[in-house]
Amino acid sequence: MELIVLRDGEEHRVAIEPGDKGSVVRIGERTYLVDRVPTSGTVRSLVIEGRQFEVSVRPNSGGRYQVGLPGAIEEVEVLDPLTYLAEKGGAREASRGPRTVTAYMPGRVVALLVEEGQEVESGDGLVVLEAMKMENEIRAETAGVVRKILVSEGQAVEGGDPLFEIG
Amino acid sequence: MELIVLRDGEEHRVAIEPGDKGSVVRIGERTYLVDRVPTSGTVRSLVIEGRQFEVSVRPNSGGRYQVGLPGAIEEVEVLDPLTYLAEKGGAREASRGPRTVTAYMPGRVVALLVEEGQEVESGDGLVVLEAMKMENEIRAETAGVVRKILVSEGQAVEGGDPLFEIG
Amino acid sequence: MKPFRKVLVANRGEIAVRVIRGLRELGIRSAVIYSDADRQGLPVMLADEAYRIGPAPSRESYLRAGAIVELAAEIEADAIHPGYGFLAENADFARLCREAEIKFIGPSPEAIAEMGSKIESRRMMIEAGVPVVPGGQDTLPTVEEAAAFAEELGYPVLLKAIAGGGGKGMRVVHTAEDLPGAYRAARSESGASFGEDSVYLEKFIEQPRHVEIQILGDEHGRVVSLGERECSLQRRHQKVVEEAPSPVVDRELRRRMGEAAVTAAVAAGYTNAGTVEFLLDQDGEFYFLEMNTRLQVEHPVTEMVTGLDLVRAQLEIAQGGEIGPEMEGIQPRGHAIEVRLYAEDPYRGFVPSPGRIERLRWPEGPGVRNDCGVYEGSEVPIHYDPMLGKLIVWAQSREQAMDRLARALAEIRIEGIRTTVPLFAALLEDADFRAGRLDIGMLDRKLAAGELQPGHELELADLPLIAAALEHAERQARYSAVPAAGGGRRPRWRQASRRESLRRGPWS
Amino acid sequence: MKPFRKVLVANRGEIAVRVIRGLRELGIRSAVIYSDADRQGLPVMLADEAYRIGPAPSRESYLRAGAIVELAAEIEADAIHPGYGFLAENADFARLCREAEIKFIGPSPEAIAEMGSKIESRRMMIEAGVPVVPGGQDTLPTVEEAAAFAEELGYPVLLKAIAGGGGKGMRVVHTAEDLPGAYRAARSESGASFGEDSVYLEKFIEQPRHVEIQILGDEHGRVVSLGERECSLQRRHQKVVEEAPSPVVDRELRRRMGEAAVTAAVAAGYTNAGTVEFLLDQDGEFYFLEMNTRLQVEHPVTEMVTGLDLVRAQLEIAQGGEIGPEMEGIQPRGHAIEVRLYAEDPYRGFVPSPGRIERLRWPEGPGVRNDCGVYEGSEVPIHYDPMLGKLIVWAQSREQAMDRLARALAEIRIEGIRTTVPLFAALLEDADFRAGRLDIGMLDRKLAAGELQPGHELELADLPLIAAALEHAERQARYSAVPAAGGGRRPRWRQASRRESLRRGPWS
Repeated sequence: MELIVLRDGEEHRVAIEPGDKGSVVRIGERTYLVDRVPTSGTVRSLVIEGRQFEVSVRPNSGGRYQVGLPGAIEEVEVLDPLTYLAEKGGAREASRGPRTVTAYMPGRVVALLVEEGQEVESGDGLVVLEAMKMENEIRAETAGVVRKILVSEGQAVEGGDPLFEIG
Repeated sequence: MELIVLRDGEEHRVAIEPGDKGSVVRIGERTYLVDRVPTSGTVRSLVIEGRQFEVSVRPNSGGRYQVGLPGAIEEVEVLDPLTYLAEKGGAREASRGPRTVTAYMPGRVVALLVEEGQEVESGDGLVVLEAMKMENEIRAETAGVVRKILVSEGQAVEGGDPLFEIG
Repeated sequence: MKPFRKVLVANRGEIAVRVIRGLRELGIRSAVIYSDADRQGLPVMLADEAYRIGPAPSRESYLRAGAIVELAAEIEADAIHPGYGFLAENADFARLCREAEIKFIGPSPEAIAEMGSKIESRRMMIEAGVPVVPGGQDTLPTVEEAAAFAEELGYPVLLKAIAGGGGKGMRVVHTAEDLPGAYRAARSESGASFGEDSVYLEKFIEQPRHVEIQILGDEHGRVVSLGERECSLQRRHQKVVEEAPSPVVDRELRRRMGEAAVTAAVAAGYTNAGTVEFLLDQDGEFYFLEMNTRLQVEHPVTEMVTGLDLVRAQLEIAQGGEIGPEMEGIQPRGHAIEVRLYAEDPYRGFVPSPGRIERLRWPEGPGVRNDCGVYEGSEVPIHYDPMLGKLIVWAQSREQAMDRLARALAEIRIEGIRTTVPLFAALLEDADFRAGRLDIGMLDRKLAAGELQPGHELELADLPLIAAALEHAERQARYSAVPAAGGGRRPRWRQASRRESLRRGPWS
Repeated sequence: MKPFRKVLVANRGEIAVRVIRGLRELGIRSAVIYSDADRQGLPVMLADEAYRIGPAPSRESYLRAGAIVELAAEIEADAIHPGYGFLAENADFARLCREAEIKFIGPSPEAIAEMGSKIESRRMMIEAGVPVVPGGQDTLPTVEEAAAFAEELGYPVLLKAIAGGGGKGMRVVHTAEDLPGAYRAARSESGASFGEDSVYLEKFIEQPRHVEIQILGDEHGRVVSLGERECSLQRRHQKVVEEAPSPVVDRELRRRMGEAAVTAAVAAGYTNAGTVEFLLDQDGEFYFLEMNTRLQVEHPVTEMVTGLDLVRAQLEIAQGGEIGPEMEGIQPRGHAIEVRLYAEDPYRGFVPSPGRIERLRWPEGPGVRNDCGVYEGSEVPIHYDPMLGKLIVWAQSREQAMDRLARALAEIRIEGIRTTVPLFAALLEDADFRAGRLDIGMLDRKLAAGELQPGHELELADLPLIAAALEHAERQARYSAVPAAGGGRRPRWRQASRRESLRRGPWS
């Protein structure tokens, strides 16, 4: 099986062949013989030529996986090559449209710092969220114009909720 | 809702009425106001007039539930009253037929201590199972005649597997 | 004093769990309050009794002093343990308890009130002869007076606005030449900010450590010091890592700081567990900072090096027990380190990370203690302090304790929310931390300089790719078409249900 | 000796986990072997490297001495840690390691062999002046010789068959009058059972305690005693509960027993960690029983009262390290108790209970240590010892340690398999155990008398009924008919899937 794995914006071609002693996984020039067993819940033990790794793999929507490693959590996206090529074309299109800024934590909107139509620079504060007794500012990651404000002051939001469209 | 709960062979009539502050549960003369919330997996926290109990309730087949309590595990059976009455009639019938002796743990049959047709008393050894480096004798719980031997020496058995029919 | 049969724990999270454990070990029935956000919390699950106190916001639940005391009376609790935070240092609450004849497990309302006032407690300490940061809150109307006082104190000094706060109107002055300029700047900034331009002077303590002394006082007049804790590792004035003993406190300094702490506590008529916080400068001089009139978050490091159980001691003292002579002059044995596990994302500026804990594995084994208030599957609510709990290790030496902590951190798995675990792993590789070179600004400086970045170097860089790709492949296989069954991409479970219906027959 | 970079752990279960933790704390890479039954075991998940050694049966996996040494060489391990059991006391295995130039973490093959022979070790102890149970393995051909020797030893005495075993040909004799009859009976029973009727005499020790001394020997000739463990609580000669210190060993007896143990170890040229087991009679006399040439299951209680890390000590000694003077004359601090958690059903004659652990919650908090080899979701295999691991508590006194153990046992939840947890809860309410009145027959006697029945008294007798009935009602509601949808008893999920197909339309 051939797959594309996206990690930190980089794409990796990964080939998997099931075998007797585990799966043979090829990533670029590198080949790994992987003995993988589920242990409990989302946890798997991977033994790769003697080296043992305990990882937790949690599927999110759309082929994204959260991989829990010792001391870190990474998110990667797995796609089949055809879907990937199709999406890649679409994505270029999409990147020209407005981007949505989402809440990266649940909280309450304490203050809106911008208005619709306002131009913002990357790093400008957009909104102050209060969560767990602390106030946190959400800033613009790219420059643009605030197209739409989707929340109002005092409103409670969940992590992932859209807050603004900036384009 | 009216239910019959069987515990240690005794039957209890349990009536449940959902309410604002929890369910009202009546068992015989006793009434409890129960605030019950699931916490994680099979675990529930029951607050009954201030007293808090953390229990785990694991459904087995046929209305049987394993209830994990602090320091103990109990098994009870829950039936709706009509089913119970119907089964009660049938059960009387069934108790006249042969009973099946099952393995209450997985293991290997080391020695058969009885033959088909042999009469056994309650407490007589029937079979020696080896499990976890120790040998354990399974004994007859009631007197009767060994109708059928369902395993042979050397055979591996799982917990719950039938070993004998005694009638 | 009659022995307690039931105690109400007026708190939540890990400290409620800690107190419930202490109560159970003494055979005392535990009751706990909970807000709507905490009905499924670990304290409720471990307590003998649990009572709703209100909706999620603290003001409507854990801060309802009157309702809590009423509840205690209603359920016939003999005493209330306030934990830390919420009402723990609220003199009015302690007074309400006294009026309702419910024992407040802590000092008297008077001692709480006196120690709660910075000005009052500083005055009391000066009177009792406990060293405070030299200086005075008398205003200095002229630059000449300021210069004379600065000379008296010795440079460096700190100019502070009487009306001040938030660093405004504050100037560090290193030499006499710099004083006139700094004096003018401080006054004008202060005037502009607060409409009041009076300033005063304090000795400036350079890169001090935060070292605190745990004390215990019984109700028979005996007060003992149980040694120090080093709490210099703070992020924005919030303690993050604590240890005992301090890497720089020797037996003699411990004795002197302990005596000062006991003097402070005696001056306040203090009873039960308390902590006297000091700044310790680079020359080994220490200065009273404040007194915390309650059990501290970091009490376990003291427990682990002294072998004492401070919650047990609190309960025994509150029941009229006496402090035994074995607590006198106690010396630490081995070394303990505590790290506070916060639901914050150290990769993203420590933004809070509430949510459901999808996976939780604590470290176990030798020398590891887990004091936590959460479990796998529990929700970390948005309404309260983001501390999940604490991981504490003990070993024979500081070096071994750090090695053990690294091992324990490698065993921990918390998924679903982000935590400060990666920060601690990075800290254990920091040369200054390893060497015990700590001061209260160190952590903020290092973070500002981009150090301690929780960079994880994977032994196998491709691991996340391999793990995710195999997972994906397995899921594809599980749900993918079975070619013989018609060639479509029919998931296996749909096939199974089709077989099921075939077996039943269309007439079923 | 070069420092270890990688060590192969030749064991499974909790002891493999214990050693892996010790290796990680020292920064040494850990490799572990596993049988097919243990691929998903906790040791594999915590180790840096893992290698299959064979199918489930021990003989084909954990006992394959040659294959294990070959593997160690192949993966370039510097040393092998054998744990306990399996090959830990196998002199041939230690010899194979030596030949392959892989360090065996334990004593020399010669010391293992000598201490492995009951006759040889007894002879060696007598020579070294270590007290052994008085008596002799010389046969007593006449009743007169037997009577004379019995007089010399003092009654009560124990007649034993030279060819004996399993209690056959064994007689306790309390007075001189009873000797002739017992002598004849023992000879005839022995002859009938073994075809050899020679008998010998030993002093009979009435209701002794099992008290053992932990020793450490380095490779520079230094041996130290680290104090005693009380291990009298045994079921069928298998230890169940251990504690340190022993409730009856004072400083002087500890010194004497420690000296005897060190003498024993020196006589055997012993290195690394070892245990000298003694019988301690009611008069405070002690007798050498045997020496275990390995780390014991119960080593944590010694660790908790001495503050030492025995696995670390083993690794340091094996790397050529020296025992420091701080270990000399060490005295216990506080009290530690260990209970062994077996997958056995104490309600059903301790029948093994392998299977899947459906739920697992360890106790946490102050003074609690979990040394376990399983996790929630793991399978307890049928092939090995049923010990899941150990729960160890420490507190300032035995009384407090028992209270803490009771608290910890109340927090534990293990579901899916049966365990010995309820036995320990019952034991903690036993007056003899509470008072420390222990001997090696006590537990079997109490169990035979029907005491220590793990009867649980529920605070609310109706609790299981309430819990199960509410669960059932909820499930009924979840799957029950929605009257508006046709009146049938159609489970909601079927309804949902029907809606799903309607939404898609019949043409999809």
